[in-house]
Amino acid sequence: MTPAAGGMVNETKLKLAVHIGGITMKNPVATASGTFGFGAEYAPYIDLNQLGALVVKGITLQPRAGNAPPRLVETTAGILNAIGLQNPGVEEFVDKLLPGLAGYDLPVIVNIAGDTVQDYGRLAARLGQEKGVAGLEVNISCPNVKKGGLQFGSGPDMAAEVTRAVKSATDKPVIVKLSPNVTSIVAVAEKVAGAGADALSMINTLLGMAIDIKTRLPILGNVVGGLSGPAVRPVAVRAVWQVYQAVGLPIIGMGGIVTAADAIEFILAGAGAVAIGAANFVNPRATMDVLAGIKQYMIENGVQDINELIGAAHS
Amino acid sequence: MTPAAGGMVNETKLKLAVHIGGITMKNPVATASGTFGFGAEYAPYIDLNQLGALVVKGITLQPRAGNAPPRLVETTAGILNAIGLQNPGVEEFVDKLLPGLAGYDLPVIVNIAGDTVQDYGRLAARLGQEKGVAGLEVNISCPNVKKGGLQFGSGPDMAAEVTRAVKSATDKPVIVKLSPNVTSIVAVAEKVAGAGADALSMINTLLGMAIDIKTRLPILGNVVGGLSGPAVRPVAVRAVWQVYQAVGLPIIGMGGIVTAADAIEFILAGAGAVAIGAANFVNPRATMDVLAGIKQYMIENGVQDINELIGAAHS
Amino acid sequence: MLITDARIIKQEEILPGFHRLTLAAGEVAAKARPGQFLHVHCAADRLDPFLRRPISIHAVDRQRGEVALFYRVVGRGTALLAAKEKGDQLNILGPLGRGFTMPPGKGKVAVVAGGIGIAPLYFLLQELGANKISADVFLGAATGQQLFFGSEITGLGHNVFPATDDGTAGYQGNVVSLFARGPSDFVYGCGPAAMLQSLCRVIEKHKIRGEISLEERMGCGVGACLSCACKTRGQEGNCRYSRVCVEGPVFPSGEVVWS
Amino acid sequence: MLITDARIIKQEEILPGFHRLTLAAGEVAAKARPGQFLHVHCAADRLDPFLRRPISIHAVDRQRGEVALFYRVVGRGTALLAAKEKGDQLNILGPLGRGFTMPPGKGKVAVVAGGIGIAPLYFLLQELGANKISADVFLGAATGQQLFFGSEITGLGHNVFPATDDGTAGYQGNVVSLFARGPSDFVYGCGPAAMLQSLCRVIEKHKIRGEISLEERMGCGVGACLSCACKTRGQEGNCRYSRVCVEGPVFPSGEVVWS
Ligand SMILES: Cc1cc2nc3c(=O)[nH]c(=O)nc-3n(C[C@H](O)[C@H](O)[C@H](O)COP(=O)(O)OP(=O)(O)OC[C@H]3O[C@@H](n4cnc5c(N)ncnc54)[C@H](O)[C@@H]3O)c2cc1C
Ligand SMILES: Cc1cc2nc3c(=O)[nH]c(=O)nc-3n(C[C@H](O)[C@H](O)[C@H](O)COP(=O)(O)OP(=O)(O)OC[C@H]3O[C@@H](n4cnc5c(N)ncnc54)[C@H](O)[C@@H]3O)c2cc1C
Ligand SMILES: Cc1cc2nc3c(=O)[nH]c(=O)nc-3n(C[C@H](O)[C@H](O)[C@H](O)COP(=O)(O)O)c2cc1C
Ligand SMILES: Cc1cc2nc3c(=O)[nH]c(=O)nc-3n(C[C@H](O)[C@H](O)[C@H](O)COP(=O)(O)O)c2cc1C
Ligand code: FES
Ligand code: FES
Repeated sequence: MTPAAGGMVNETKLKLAVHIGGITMKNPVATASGTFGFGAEYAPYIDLNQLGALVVKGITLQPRAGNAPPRLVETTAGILNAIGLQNPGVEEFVDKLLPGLAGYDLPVIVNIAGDTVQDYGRLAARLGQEKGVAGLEVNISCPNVKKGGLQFGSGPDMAAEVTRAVKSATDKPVIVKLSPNVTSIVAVAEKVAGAGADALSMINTLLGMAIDIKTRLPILGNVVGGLSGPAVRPVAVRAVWQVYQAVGLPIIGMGGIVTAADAIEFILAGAGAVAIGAANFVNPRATMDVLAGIKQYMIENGVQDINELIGAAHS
Repeated sequence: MTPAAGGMVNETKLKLAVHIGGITMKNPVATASGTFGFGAEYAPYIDLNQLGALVVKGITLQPRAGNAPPRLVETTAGILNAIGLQNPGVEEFVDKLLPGLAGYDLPVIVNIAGDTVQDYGRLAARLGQEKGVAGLEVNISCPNVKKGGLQFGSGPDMAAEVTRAVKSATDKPVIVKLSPNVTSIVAVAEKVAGAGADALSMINTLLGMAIDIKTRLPILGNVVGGLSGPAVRPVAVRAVWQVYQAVGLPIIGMGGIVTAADAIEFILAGAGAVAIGAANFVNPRATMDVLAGIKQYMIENGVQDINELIGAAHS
Repeated sequence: MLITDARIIKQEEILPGFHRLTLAAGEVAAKARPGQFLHVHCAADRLDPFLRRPISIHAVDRQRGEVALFYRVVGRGTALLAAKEKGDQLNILGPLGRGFTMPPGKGKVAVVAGGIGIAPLYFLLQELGANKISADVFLGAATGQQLFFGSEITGLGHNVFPATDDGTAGYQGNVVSLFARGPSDFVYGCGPAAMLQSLCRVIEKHKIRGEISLEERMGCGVGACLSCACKTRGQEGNCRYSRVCVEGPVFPSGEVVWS
Repeated sequence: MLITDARIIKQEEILPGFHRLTLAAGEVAAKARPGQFLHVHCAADRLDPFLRRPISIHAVDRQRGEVALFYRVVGRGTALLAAKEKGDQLNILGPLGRGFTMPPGKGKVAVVAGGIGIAPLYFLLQELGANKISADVFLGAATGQQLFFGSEITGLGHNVFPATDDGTAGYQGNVVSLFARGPSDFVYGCGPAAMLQSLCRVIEKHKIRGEISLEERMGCGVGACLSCACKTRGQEGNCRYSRVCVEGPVFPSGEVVWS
């Protein structure tokens, strides 16, 4: 497809809304789970109402203490993290954190993780009762926990089983978050789609590690961690491209997005929405800057509706 | 293991030689296949005799034209390449290129790739006859060709089959080069070890892509390409770490090595030798600078023999 | 909680590798409390290094709307910071974190600084001085040259007790040992982890109270990423990971669980 | 084939976005042939951008041991290059590649430059001038302002024929059309791919000969990585990928296969 010839675009009428498996986002820019806390942390810096969606930190049935520090190490143009899903557990989340988000006009997507397939089902059932929850993002791809996590995301059948457990426990839209640490992300995506997922998000972090040559020991408390940030963007764009081509589900694309140009690359590859992760750490207004840049690109390139750009690089 | 207390090291007697599956390297610094041509290209910049080993560009049975350009695109702290195994074929390699290397005092390792398991066997048989070949590096992990390549590296059983075909066709040391684009690099490594590989090398490039937001099309002629350079180092170090822990074979570690500190990180993770890839493009003397830095580290840290450092981060 | 492009007014290399940087940042100066930090974008024009770097607020001049940082060059981020010049802009996030509290009673106040640990304590000493509280300041360093700001601290109305590892100035030995000779009622500390741990032991042994400022690798600096975990003990004695960037960097000495 | 840390003698912004950079690099000046290029490390202190950037040798002063580059700022690498100042060091690799050959006979010589394509051709014109060969130089640009070095080229003994897209100077229209009105016996060309392709068509149509300088994304610059592939036709008409960095950047016009 050749780009439109920068024509007539009515700036005030730009169509930015996108639909991700039953969730309507007023614009395609979301936050990536675990990088934006529960929203409040960034409320001093941006108007949360301007976000397309808020995806909160991964939630488990029971509270989790997380991994021993160090939990973060900077690598070349990226970061390795091994937080280990520290979170207050679903009950405290529902009691203390969710109500604070009720005042905002934006879909709240809750990222969930479990040790067992049953855990996922229970979390979905519990959160499915909450009006304040717009959808669930099923984290089957966390590389930083001993049990569960990545193990659910690396086998297509296991991924499908988790998806089914979640789907059968709730009517809320279910977004399954895929791991790049697999031989074929398409194979996992296909099975997950077959199991009833409403949408997919990708990528979670790449499994990596760093060693301190002075102490001669791994730096992270957890030894291995998850790589994210600009370094991984080409891998993430490829994942979105491949899955878009093979599977009909809407995709939330993420991995290394810093600028609007990066976000547009994901959208052209097939992402219906994008999520900003590590870039928030550097620029607390990253989501807003990306959104502004997307609008500018649309105006400059004569794109009235963002949906015209989704997957447009598949000629 | 705690580091030695920077003690008595006799600088002139530093022991740098390492043994990689029957190949003795006078020092642990090799070149990564495809990034150093056939050696001659860099002879104006460094004394090839100072290299631990020369690993040449991937060779196939028949000549290959390679992929349509663009074949390279820079990404954040990395590069995507999609050369497509352009090479003159094994016969021309043996006739025209190999003789030129006979004058150098260093092991020449030939990287081989095929469309079929039989191709690998034939290449091994043909190159096995050549005195100038110290060993074979079996490329079952090239993401840039339509047939073969990655397909052989992503299934443990297929990888083992290729390994057996090569081993039964030659007595030369066989190094199998693993792909990071798999769910479990350890599973592949174990099968390959079981099939008789003498050593392993890792990592080949990560599958990635980039899209031009102006043209709205993939940049590479081949659409997808292989990511390498500093961006991928944490993934590569993790791969070496995991495989070292699980498999007893010597490892040539690579992926994003630019400095001696990077190389030492790989050695501590378990690499018996390292290979320098994309960094050669930026600094044609990268191999020599890395080697000098390794020596300096050994002196400063009281390490007489480089072999003491191999895998030392596994406490 | 501001994002500011602050102009650099002064960049001084006090000793090789030790820099003091003064910024024009009126709002930050007005808001900042001792012990808080700024999350500094050392190289806003590049993606590598990627993250911001946490640096304590070292001194504040509210009248002039100036904020100073005192930092040691240890890696890429601080090297890039040191390369900045007067007139350059520096993007800062903050003031962030929970700072020091004022001493609870009328007892004797001590301040124990190890090396670059003086950075946040100096701002505290400014505030104590402004509140007419005079502290005993135990300044530890590797060598005499690195005993920073001794005369300025005296000028703020405090007593300085130097200690150096090599004995080139003051007491020869560990600054905590010097402090331990006659501990006060309330202690503030900042310095290397090992020093803080031994300081906490002294505090506990003498059943006094204190506050220490901790460091941990940071991502966001605003409490969102849970990177900067530090093990702490809650009211009921149960352990959990607190965020150095939000619950700290200053913690009551008794809360910190050393591993 | 040298790696040199060359000192920058001059950095001139000739027009916004168009820079001429002069380097002290005696050995390079002595070796360089017109059409060759340098592989420039625009930011040796960082890993992003990672790769070197190929830039043609624009002018050489062998007496003074100076080499000049002429470049347009189009992205990160060239922006970093433009930020460098007199006195800074620039790490360069080269001279690299196969340059232009001298005209084969006594026929009429033309030089066709599109935009920044004048960069390598200027050095060629210096050499032609030194060999007492006078060329017709067709200078194309978007607008009159961007017709660079016209008077210098006349000073070297050549005839300049300008063409601009907007007609603000010389012929209004495409520089290849201007050239096509009276083609010469031997042509040298450099410029955007589309322009070179149409130049090659004219060359073929008039059965004359020529050499053109191509661009392709480069990794190593020394022939090792096979990144810079360009489709060419061999003696026997068979196609293959040649390396722009070694077999080029200058190719006989008939060898290039356009897609
Ligand atoms: C709340 C807080 C306040 C601080 N205040 C000051 C201050 O006022 N002055 C000052 O000089 N420094 C201060 N620091 C430390 C400062 O943040 C680090 O020195 C700086 O981030 C190092 O960045 P770099 O890029 O120069 O080094 P890097 O290249 O990132 O690292 C250099 C070395 O330090 C290690 N390292 C880096 N960050 C940390 C960390 N957070 N914890 C442990 N090891 C680490 C690395 O592994 C490496 O060995 C503070 C830290 C925190 C958390
Ligand atoms: C042999 C040779 C000689 C050259 N001589 C000159 C010269 O004398 N003066 C001059 O101004 N330029 C010259 N160039 C072009 C110059 O190398 C590029 O403009 C430069 O690499 C761009 O780097 P950047 O980091 O500024 O841009 P980037 O950020 O890398 O890219 C900017 C834009 O240019 C595109 N791009 C980058 N490199 C290439 C490429 N090789 N081919 C096609 N598109 C590309 C990118 O996709 C992007 O759209 C030459 C190129 C070659 C191969
Ligand atoms: C500190 C940190 C914590 C994260 N926590 C979670 C999490 O709880 N659940 C999850 O699904 N992904 C988590 N992620 C992954 C991100 O949501 C995202 O997939 C990844 O970081 C890639 O995006 P980025 O490159 O923009 O950071 C975390 C990432 C980081 C950096
Ligand atoms: C341009 C280029 C060509 C390559 N060609 C080959 C090849 O022919 N065979 C192979 O096994 N690996 C090939 N590789 C992969 C490298 O050998 C190496 O595994 C990878 O680049 C990671 O190392 P680096 O990050 O240091 O570049 C190639 C890499 C690059 C960048
Ligand atoms: S640095 Fe992110 S929570 Fe503290
Ligand atoms: S750039 Fe590497 S072969 Fe030309």
